[in-house]
Amino acid sequence: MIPHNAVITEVIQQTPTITTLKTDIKLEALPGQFVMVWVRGLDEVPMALSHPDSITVQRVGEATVALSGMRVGDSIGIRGPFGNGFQLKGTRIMLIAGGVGGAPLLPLALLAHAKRLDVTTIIGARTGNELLFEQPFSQSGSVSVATDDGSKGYHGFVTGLMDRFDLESFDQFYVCGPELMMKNVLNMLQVKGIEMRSQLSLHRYFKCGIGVCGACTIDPSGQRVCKDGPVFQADMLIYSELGKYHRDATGKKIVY
Amino acid sequence: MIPHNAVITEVIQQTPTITTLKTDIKLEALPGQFVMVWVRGLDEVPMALSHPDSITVQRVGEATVALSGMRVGDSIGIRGPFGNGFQLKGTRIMLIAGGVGGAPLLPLALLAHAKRLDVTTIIGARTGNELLFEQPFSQSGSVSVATDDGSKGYHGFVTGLMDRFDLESFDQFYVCGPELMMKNVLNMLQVKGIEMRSQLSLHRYFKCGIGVCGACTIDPSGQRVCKDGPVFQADMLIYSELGKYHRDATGKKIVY
Amino acid sequence: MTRTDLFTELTGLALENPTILAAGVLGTTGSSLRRMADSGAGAVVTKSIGIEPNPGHRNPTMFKLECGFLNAMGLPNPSYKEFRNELGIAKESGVPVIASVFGAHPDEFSQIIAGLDGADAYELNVSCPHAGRYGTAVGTDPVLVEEITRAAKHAASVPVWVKLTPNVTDIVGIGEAAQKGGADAVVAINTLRGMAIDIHSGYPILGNRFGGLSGPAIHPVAVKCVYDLYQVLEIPVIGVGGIANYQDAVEMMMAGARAVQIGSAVHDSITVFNEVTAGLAQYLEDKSMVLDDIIGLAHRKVGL
Amino acid sequence: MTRTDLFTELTGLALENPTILAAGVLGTTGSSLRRMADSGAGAVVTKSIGIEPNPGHRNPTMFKLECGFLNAMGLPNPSYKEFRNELGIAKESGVPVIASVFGAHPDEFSQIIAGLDGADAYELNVSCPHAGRYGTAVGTDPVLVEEITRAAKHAASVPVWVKLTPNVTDIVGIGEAAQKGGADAVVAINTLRGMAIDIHSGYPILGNRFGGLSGPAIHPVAVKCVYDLYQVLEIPVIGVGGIANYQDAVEMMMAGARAVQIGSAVHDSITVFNEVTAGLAQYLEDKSMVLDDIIGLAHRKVGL
Ligand SMILES: Cc1cc2nc3c(=O)[nH]c(=O)nc-3n(C[C@H](O)[C@H](O)[C@H](O)COP(=O)(O)OP(=O)(O)OC[C@H]3O[C@@H](n4cnc5c(N)ncnc54)[C@H](O)[C@@H]3O)c2cc1C
Ligand SMILES: Cc1cc2nc3c(=O)[nH]c(=O)nc-3n(C[C@H](O)[C@H](O)[C@H](O)COP(=O)(O)OP(=O)(O)OC[C@H]3O[C@@H](n4cnc5c(N)ncnc54)[C@H](O)[C@@H]3O)c2cc1C
Ligand SMILES: Cc1cc2nc3c(=O)[nH]c(=O)nc-3n(C[C@H](O)[C@H](O)[C@H](O)COP(=O)(O)O)c2cc1C
Ligand SMILES: Cc1cc2nc3c(=O)[nH]c(=O)nc-3n(C[C@H](O)[C@H](O)[C@H](O)COP(=O)(O)O)c2cc1C
Ligand code: FES
Ligand code: FES
Repeated sequence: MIPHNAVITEVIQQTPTITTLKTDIKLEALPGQFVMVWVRGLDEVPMALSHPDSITVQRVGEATVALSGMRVGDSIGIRGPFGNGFQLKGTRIMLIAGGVGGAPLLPLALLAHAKRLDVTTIIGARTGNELLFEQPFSQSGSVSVATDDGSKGYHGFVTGLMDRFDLESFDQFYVCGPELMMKNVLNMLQVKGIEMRSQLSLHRYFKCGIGVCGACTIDPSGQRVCKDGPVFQADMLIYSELGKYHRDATGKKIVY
Repeated sequence: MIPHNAVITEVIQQTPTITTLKTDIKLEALPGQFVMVWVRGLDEVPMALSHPDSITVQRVGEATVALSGMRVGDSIGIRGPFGNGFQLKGTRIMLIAGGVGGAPLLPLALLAHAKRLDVTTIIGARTGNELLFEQPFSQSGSVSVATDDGSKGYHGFVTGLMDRFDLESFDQFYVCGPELMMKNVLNMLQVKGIEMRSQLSLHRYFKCGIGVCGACTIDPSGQRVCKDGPVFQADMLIYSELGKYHRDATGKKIVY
Repeated sequence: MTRTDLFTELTGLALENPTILAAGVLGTTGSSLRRMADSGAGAVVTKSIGIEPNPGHRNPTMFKLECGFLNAMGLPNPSYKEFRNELGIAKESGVPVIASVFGAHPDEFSQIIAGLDGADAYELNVSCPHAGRYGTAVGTDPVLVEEITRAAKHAASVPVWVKLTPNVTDIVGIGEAAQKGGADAVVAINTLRGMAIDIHSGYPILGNRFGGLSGPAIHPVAVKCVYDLYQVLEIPVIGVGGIANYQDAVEMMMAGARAVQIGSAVHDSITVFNEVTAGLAQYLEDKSMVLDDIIGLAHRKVGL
Repeated sequence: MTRTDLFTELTGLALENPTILAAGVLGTTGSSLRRMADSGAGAVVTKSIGIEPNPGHRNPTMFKLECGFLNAMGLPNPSYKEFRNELGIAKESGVPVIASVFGAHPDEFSQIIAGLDGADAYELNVSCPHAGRYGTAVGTDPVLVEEITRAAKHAASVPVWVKLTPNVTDIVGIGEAAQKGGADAVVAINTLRGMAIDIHSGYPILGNRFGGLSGPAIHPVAVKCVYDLYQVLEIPVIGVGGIANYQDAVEMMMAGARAVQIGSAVHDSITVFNEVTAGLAQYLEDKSMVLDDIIGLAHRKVGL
């Protein structure tokens, strides 16, 4: 598929570093699927769909700075949706979102709520004004927040906050956030022997985004994050490179 | 479409020069549609489907001699069905078949009969034992035959035989046979002012068979016999090259 | 926006719109060419015409693949003497009629052009990939292409276009040779060498064994060739290869084509010229642009 | 018929079946290569590896078209030093692992081969159409191809395959140069030059502007190249280009390929190797034939 032309219809400043771009292209996608977003003349980067017509971008480098500076009427190229997406399981679920990791989890929360599941969301951020989607998540169930600096909610990491819940009572955990956070969550679930109830959405360097080039494959399974993922169950990740290293655009390992 | 492999399952000698080949490939086709029949290593020629799984071949040159010599288990390549086919109209119809022209008309007779139309068939041939499909046509309605040499039925051309019918009482005429015969039939209908009730299936030299190369176009309309035809209504043919000339493989006009 | 906004001046010819029937497609007779003009082509190119009558290769001569078409017609034509009359009929259409001609050496091109007068332009087919000593056999040699072009220009009193083959290491070098020889435009591309084999029997399917690939499969190759030619040549580039809708045409023009030719797409729609023209007009209106804005736009976007 | 009837000896390597993972496709890491072997590939070729770490071109680097794929990865690789470890992991799979290598001149090829020891064979990428002074820049020059092949053969103690570009006037001439240089096999074809332009903006879509066309679109071109190479060369030809099912593989082998490589088709099915292998085995059983019967069959049918 060549990129669709998506014209930006609304720009929403979510946090000081995170912006949502609504476009005139609505994609039928599963929660957790992503699109390749082409900033013409610059780069193309993967982004989760935070809504069938929206992406939610955290400013980190050239492409995301350009995206964050876009205005209504500007346009981007969009290929997708790609990847597998999350699967709803059970009746009581917990979503754990770190930073911009809330983007793929929001549509999941909405879907789970529509299906009358019992949804608990834990949102973590560096600081209070960086908490993403606290209000929309709260429409689908209860929300607890954690900040590294304690400026809002629980002071500390999401894992500390999770400890306050009866984790065994949840049927499934959905996790997206910084890799080391995800690794910690997975470890914690593993300690309790319930790691198989988790689905984690990974980030790796994407080139093709469609499962051909091999840039995004993870060790030791050789699974492609862009096509077999980005969402994996714990079994694919426990004895994996997760939290140990990833690869840059050359294919070289970068240790965390 | 690349050619289907069609294995011959039955060979039926229809007349001294005409053979039906049944194959293991059954095509959903309209009566009057044709296929391109590939005799591997030799040539590919157009042939009407005389039945969804059959072609009926008159021996005239290299390819048709090879086809006529095929035995059960031999195979040919088949592309199609192509072209437009006949359209059933009205309740009382006449089919006029000259020589191997009976091939595309037979499935039409069967369909018309199944739809309870009143079918009259006129079959013409050079001589009695060259009359094609007399028996199968008679299962769909009445059949009259004409032979050039008078060895069976009416002595003379099909037009002479047609004269014995109340032609105005027919809603539609379906004609396939040698070009000059078709031209005569058309003239005769024209004299009676009912030429617009006729559908004629033309033969022209086909190369691509799919409406691209232009080998089979007729003057002055530029209609493609292989795609816009092979069946035409009288309006496309009255002021046309029909009966005057056709073109050979080089595109040169060959006057009749 | 009305049709006239698609008016295109091309090597001095006046085209109502920039879509042209490609050589060898529904161009065997005058009436077929006229029909294509009636279905919206801004100009029409004839079947490639040679000196002697030629029945072409044995059937199968063409078939559809999953993503395109293979053909090895083998340059069937009734000779230029016989074709003269068809040209006259084609010209009744009112649109420019371009005679495609082929030969093995410069003299043959001159002879045909002299004998087939009355065309509004000539297109030199030095690019057919399945025609023995014709076509690609000459079109891969820049020296020969230059000589042929010069001879044709000498023989013709109207514009001469040179149709290029993509089956070369460096299509731009061949385009430059044509330009040096005096070509008024280049046309890119002819078909790509290709073949298909019947797996039931092992026989190559085409009567000629191999042939030329056309249709959607070759569109990205054609766009790249046009892009490269536009970058270097001063004469106009006419884009052809896999154009089936207005989007394909816009893309080709953004690569640098001043006009486009359409061949295989008549398979799916005989009115493709009208469709492309209507789509193009609407596109320009929606974008508030004119044709000149899109021709070569891809070069301007990335900084030539 | 069991799988072992597909056993293929290829330049001295023992392949359980004649399907091979093509270079640059899911070949970035050892574990990815191992996964492809596990999904049925008879051998695997790595991503093309060079001397220095290279991030490749800017995104977009690849996308799907109606009938194929365009890519301009730009030979991303972590350098041969870094890749050595991946090669070791790939070899755990048990199938032959072929290291694809690229360079700008003979010495670079020698250096990489010497440094990247342990491969079961080397495939020289002299054919990437979008890699500046690498790839096609060298692969269109028969003298350079011969020299590079000779240097590689000198450096390697295992077979050397040379991967050819179709973007030349005469691929057979390049194949002959490789053979003269001592190649154990040629691999045909790499991608066709192509490009696509975004009609909404005028920008070329690929970060590199143009790239290589792969997938179904190029299959007939690849078949023709393999057919021509088989006719002239004495060394085996490995066929690649648009193979997605066993029919495509049979066709390629009838054109003359001793084995086939599969790249883009992993997009639709990661288990394409198993599927092709199963289909091929069934085909041979149905026809009571063995692999050797179909290799080059199209030549025997028409009388070579
Ligand atoms: C499946 C998936 C979904 C994502 N969803 C979101 C989202 O919803 N919102 C969001 O803000 N971010 C998301 N990201 C991360 C986002 O793609 C990167 O932040 C972005 O690519 C950075 O590009 P840059 O040019 O701004 O930064 P750069 O300065 O180019 O790079 C900064 C870092 O971003 C990452 N990055 C750069 N290019 C790529 C690439 N092509 N593929 C993957 N990572 C890259 C690398 O880790 C790099 O070190 C997602 C990533 C993946 C893989
Ligand atoms: C739409 C259509 C349907 C037909 N249906 C039948 C049918 O059901 N049964 C049947 O016996 N015949 C049919 N024909 C005629 C049949 O195609 C020719 O008899 C056959 O092509 C002769 O080939 P040959 O090699 O035996 O003869 P040749 O010696 O090659 O030629 C003899 C004559 O056959 C005709 N012919 C040859 N090649 C072609 C070609 N590629 N396309 C068209 N005509 C050709 C020409 O008039 C030629 O002069 C049909 C033709 C058309 C156009
Ligand atoms: C059936 C057929 C016949 C052709 N004959 C000629 C020809 O006679 N002369 C020529 O220059 N090109 C010929 N071509 C090439 C086309 O003019 C055109 O360059 C090519 O098909 C690519 O365009 P398309 O993809 O729109 O078909 C022929 C193509 C086809 C499909
Ligand atoms: C994403 C991608 C990356 C490629 N990288 C390389 C490469 O590094 N080296 C190489 O020789 N060929 C490379 N190729 C070419 C393939 O190996 C193969 O020759 C080509 O894609 C045609 O085969 P296919 O149609 O099966 O994909 C690449 C192709 C693709 C699609
Ligand atoms: S990014 Fe190419 S395979 Fe995942
Ligand atoms: S045979 Fe080619 S257009 Fe009819």
